Amino acid sequence: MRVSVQSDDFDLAAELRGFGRATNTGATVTFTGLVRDDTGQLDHMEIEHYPGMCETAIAKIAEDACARWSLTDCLVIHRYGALKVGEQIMMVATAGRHRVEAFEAAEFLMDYLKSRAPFWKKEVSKDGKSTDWVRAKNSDEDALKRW
Amino acid sequence: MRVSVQSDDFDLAAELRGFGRATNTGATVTFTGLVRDDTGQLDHMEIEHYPGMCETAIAKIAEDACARWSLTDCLVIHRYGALKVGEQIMMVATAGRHRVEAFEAAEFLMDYLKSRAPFWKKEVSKDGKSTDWVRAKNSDEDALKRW
Amino acid sequence: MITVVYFAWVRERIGVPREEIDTKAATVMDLVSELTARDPRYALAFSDLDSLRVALDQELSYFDAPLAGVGEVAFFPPMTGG
Amino acid sequence: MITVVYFAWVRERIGVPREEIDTKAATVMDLVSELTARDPRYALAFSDLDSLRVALDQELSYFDAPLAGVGEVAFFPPMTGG
Repeated sequence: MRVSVQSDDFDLAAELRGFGRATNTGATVTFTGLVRDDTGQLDHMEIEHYPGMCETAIAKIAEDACARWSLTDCLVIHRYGALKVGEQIMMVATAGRHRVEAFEAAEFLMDYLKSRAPFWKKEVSKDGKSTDWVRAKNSDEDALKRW
Repeated sequence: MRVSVQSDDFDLAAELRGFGRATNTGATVTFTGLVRDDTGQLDHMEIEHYPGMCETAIAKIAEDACARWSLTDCLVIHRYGALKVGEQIMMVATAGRHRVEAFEAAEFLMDYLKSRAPFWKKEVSKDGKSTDWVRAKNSDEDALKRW
Repeated sequence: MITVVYFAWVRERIGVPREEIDTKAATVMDLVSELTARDPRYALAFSDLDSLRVALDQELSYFDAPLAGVGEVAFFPPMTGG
Repeated sequence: MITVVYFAWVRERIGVPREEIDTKAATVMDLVSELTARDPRYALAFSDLDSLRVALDQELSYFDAPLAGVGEVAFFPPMTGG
């Protein structure tokens, strides 16, 4: 298991080298979140984080996932700082015996990171005039109920 | 969208370079299936395929996924031939606006590839004496009902 | 003449991956009956149709489907891709 | 003395990311009331507690939780990670 909270970009390829390569791994799943621009107006996203609590909260979520799905490997990387449109925000990777375990664990990680990892996103428009904090959705909190 | 049926191994990293990199992509999901050995007795797996029908069937499944979840990108690679323990069997990658779309599309692809793509797996033990065709599970067919 | 192809244990039981069959069978089921009567290898391969699948010209089909216009029939066990 | 930290729009409204507060507040709610009475900036930040979360020593907690033994209190909006 590995958890990293960092401002630097990551290379999915490099991060996955050797990931989950145990003989009892049958499936690996990765998720990558990117800065999306729906309107053509977005310049970048500022991701604020709570140093210390981020690492602790993510490690706890990842440990829960490892135990619950008997994962053979688990990785979470989350960035902070100013991220341009198209940049990678974060990734998770899970390795397990079967596909269902790897998929479920990755979705569990994402649902919990969304609502329980102390990050906040602010969208900054190209003209610099509009700055909006991304609001948490009720559906994000509801998503936790399935686990 | 890209579909490949091949005997050669693939490099997840290389395959993902530039994958889904549109400004309206917010999430990418990958799945990789590996030859797993639960008992310590497995030497390799032989994957037989139906040339021609494989490509057509996978392309149809991928097109369905692209349309249904408005994917911004979609990739399926499936290997055939003799694959040792730990080797990569296949991968799918999906890119969409939100995480739910990317996850659902990847699971849909996996469920359909499992039961509708003409591949058959035979397990060959280390002593060469035991050769078993992997049986389809009822649960695999049932998995299609959720879509 | 119709091309018939076999995969996995169906292929192993019949002993060849592909053959040309001179037949007037109207449906897949007729073809199965004709082959079963021909040799015990086919009888063994076709003994449990519930565990078999059929494709006509590389598309999944059914045992009661007509063979008119079909160039290639494939018999195989349930697929195990992924 | 207790360290109080703010994030996102809570930080923006209060104007500082962190401060040391000399307080005898027994619970988080007491601390909120004390700050709210002190300056309109706090009143604005704490006007809708339903849209706020609190962490004590970097663990999510509740507004009625006691502050005894706590070194760091954090106020922030619902998190938007991932």
